[in-house]
Amino acid sequence: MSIAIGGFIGQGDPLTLIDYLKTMDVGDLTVYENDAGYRDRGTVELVNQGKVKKIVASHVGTTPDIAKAMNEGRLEVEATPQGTLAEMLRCGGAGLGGFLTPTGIGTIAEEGKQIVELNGRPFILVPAARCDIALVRAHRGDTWGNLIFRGTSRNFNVPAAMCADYVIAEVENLYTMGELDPEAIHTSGIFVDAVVRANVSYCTVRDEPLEAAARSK
Amino acid sequence: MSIAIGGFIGQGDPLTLIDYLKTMDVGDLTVYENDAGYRDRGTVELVNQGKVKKIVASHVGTTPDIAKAMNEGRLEVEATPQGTLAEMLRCGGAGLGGFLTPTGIGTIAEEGKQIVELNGRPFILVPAARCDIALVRAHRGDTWGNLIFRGTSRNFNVPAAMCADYVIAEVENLYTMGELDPEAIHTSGIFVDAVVRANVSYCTVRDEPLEAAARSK
Amino acid sequence: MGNAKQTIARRAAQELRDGQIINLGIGLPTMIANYVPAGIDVVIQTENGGIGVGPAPAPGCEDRDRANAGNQPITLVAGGSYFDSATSFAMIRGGHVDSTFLGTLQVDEEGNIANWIVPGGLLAGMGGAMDLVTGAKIVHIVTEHCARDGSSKLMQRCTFPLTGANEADVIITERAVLRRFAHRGWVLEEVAAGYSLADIAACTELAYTVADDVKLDAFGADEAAAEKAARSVLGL
Amino acid sequence: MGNAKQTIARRAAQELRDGQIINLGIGLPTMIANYVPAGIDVVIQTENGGIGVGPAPAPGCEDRDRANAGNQPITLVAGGSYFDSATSFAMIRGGHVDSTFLGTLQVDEEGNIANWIVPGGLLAGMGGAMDLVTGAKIVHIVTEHCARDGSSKLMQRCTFPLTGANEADVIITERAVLRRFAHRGWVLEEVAAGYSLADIAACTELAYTVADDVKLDAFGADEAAAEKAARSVLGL
Repeated sequence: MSIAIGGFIGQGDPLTLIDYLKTMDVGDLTVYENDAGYRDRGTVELVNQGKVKKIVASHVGTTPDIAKAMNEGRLEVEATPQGTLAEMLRCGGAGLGGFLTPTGIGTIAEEGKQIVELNGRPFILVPAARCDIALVRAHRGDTWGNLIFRGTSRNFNVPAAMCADYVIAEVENLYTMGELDPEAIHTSGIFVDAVVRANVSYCTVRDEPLEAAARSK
Repeated sequence: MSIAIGGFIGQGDPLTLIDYLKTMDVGDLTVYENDAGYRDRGTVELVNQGKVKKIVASHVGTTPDIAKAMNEGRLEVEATPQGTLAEMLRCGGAGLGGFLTPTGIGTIAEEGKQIVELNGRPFILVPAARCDIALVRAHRGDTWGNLIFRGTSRNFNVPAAMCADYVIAEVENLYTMGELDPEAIHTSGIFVDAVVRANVSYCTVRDEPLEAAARSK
Repeated sequence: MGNAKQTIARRAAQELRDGQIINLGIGLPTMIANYVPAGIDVVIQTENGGIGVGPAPAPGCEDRDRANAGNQPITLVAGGSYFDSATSFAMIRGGHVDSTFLGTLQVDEEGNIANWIVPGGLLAGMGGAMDLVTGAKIVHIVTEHCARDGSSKLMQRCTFPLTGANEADVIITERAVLRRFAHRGWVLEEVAAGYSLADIAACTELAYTVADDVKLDAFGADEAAAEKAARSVLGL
Repeated sequence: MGNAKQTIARRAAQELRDGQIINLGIGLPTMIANYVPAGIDVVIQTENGGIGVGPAPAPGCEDRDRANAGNQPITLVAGGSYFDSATSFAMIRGGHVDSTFLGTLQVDEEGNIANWIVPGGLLAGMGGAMDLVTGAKIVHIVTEHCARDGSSKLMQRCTFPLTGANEADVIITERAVLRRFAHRGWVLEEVAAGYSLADIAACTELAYTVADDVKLDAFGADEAAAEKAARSVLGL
């Protein structure tokens, strides 16, 4: 089963839903997410429970346990450029088969990928990612699933909310339909299948950044 | 020279900028736009002036003069599915080389295009459209080029504003920086190079729809 | 046949399921919104960038920036919102729209649809129709059964340039309802009041089988009665 | 070399042009924001979804939902805004970001950059770096000239997996500034205070030519003086 998860090293991570997933008897998950969470919180917890087979991410340096899981052969990590990952999810949600990106030409991001030349310039053909489930978090949401994010917690929550057959959003503030400004909706309820109240918080920026996070880009 | 123009059969058409273009000594334009305007107003005026060589559009039925120009060999029209056109512009703005769409498989939209099969399913490989200039219209804008649209006038203005090397926005209401809500910006000023005040209005929905528009989809 | 469009729109509305997200083409399909059955709530998407389309505004209350893809003034219901064209077609192509209703020039045995151009006719363009037939989960063709010259629009093989290949799921005309299944092909499920199985066979070129439980006089009785009354008044 | 990072950040800030849109990598590149010259206004984009990044918030005023890609708290200046990751990388890949400043492990003669993984080391991931070096109009490599083991980071040919091929435009170290031109390759334009042309040659593996108007003692004088003073105090 494939799951797309929104958030960015803690910012906007759907921790209520991840906590719920921790209590479920599931396994063999393939996770599409920018990262595995922050420190010991987030998707890394599912990895430590042995629920995750593979993670497709741009960076897993903010969760030290991921390295351990990889080293011990318990987890496969597919490193993907951040922009490529965001576009894979958006394309999956948009019914496109894939896209051509110049990012990663001449690097290992090419490996196993088809190269297409257009006007003399090479591009990597990246297949779209369509997932079974997506978990996202928003600051505000209404009962139909319209979502409004806050600040930099918008991030991967928008493309993740598009790409799955069943999309669950946890919202910090739940509104009835008509209370949110129709001009200011970031994600239309058309993409969202279920809405729950967020009951845990995430906390990132008051901590010192991890050494690993500071070292790498 | 290629120009992307926002708007949708009148809704949100950048008529101030089109009026200005009418006074300029330019020609051989290739226009990327959903349509050619509404009745006798919009890009159709540039066509009637002989400034446009080709238009890439999803529908030109709302401007009867376009049919005349085509018949007389004065204009080439490349009919493109509406979703494909929107994505061509977005991809051009996003630095992607192109995308794979299932739309138009088995139709003349395939003609001259490469077909790519992924997981046994055929897709049309559509190259991105990167334009020299884009003209768009917004309801509100600030001096840096942040734009907020109104209602269904958002339409092609968003992808058009992304896809060009030089993007000019006409705005109905001009604000200083900081007056627009940073959470509610539809198009970031990063995409916009110049902002002018809109000085003409467009009017669509109070008219009876054209027969041609009503007949076709 | 003055009531044919109403018959079609009324019957088409019976296809709606509660909670569905639908897109209605310009013209006849737009009329379907007038016949949504009681107790059924659907969400209408318009491909130029709105969702939650509600009733038309009162005269004088039209708003230049609230229109559908046919430039008709609209309102939005509570929970509706606006978006750009790239996002709109992400919805449509991505399978987030449950059902679309489109008129057509021709539809054929393989589910091919031709509704955007007549060879030799003026090019208008396909608009959003190619994306809609590709992306919507269910594609309903709502059309008069025959063209103006009396020929069947339900053809063996489309002769006009296609809008989509193998995409039509349901055909609703003023005379019949046919549904297409993967292995059986087109199945005639309903015949309208005033028509017999033989009538349908006579005006339908595409091959179909008749459902075991085909319903006769299934719909259109009101319109047929109204028509009969009108004819009788006129002494026809 | 305690002041090397400051020297690099200060010199790198001299590359900024008024009105530019820039993206700063995590760590040393982020320090460049502290040295923006008077009269120069730049707009800082952060790839996790913000533009118009301003000064860090006052202690106690940090906001969980206002952070940069390194999870450090940020503020936005007037005119700034937030967006999602797909839009953010549309900006970056699409050439809308004028300039990016990134640290590196290695950079070579052909402008190849290797900054995301050491073979045999732990995989962290390339984050947004591959998109940034591909999409930004000017790619500045800001790095100490040599690795901890004393070997040059400015190599003939990168040995680590690449972040981008043929993408580096400018290298700024605490010792020198080199700029790459299409036909001439790398050109040494500036040498920092405390270093000679011979010093640079000795610690640089990639081939370069020396600009006719190469500037000696071009930057770093303050830091060199401070360092000298510190050494003298320590009796070194």
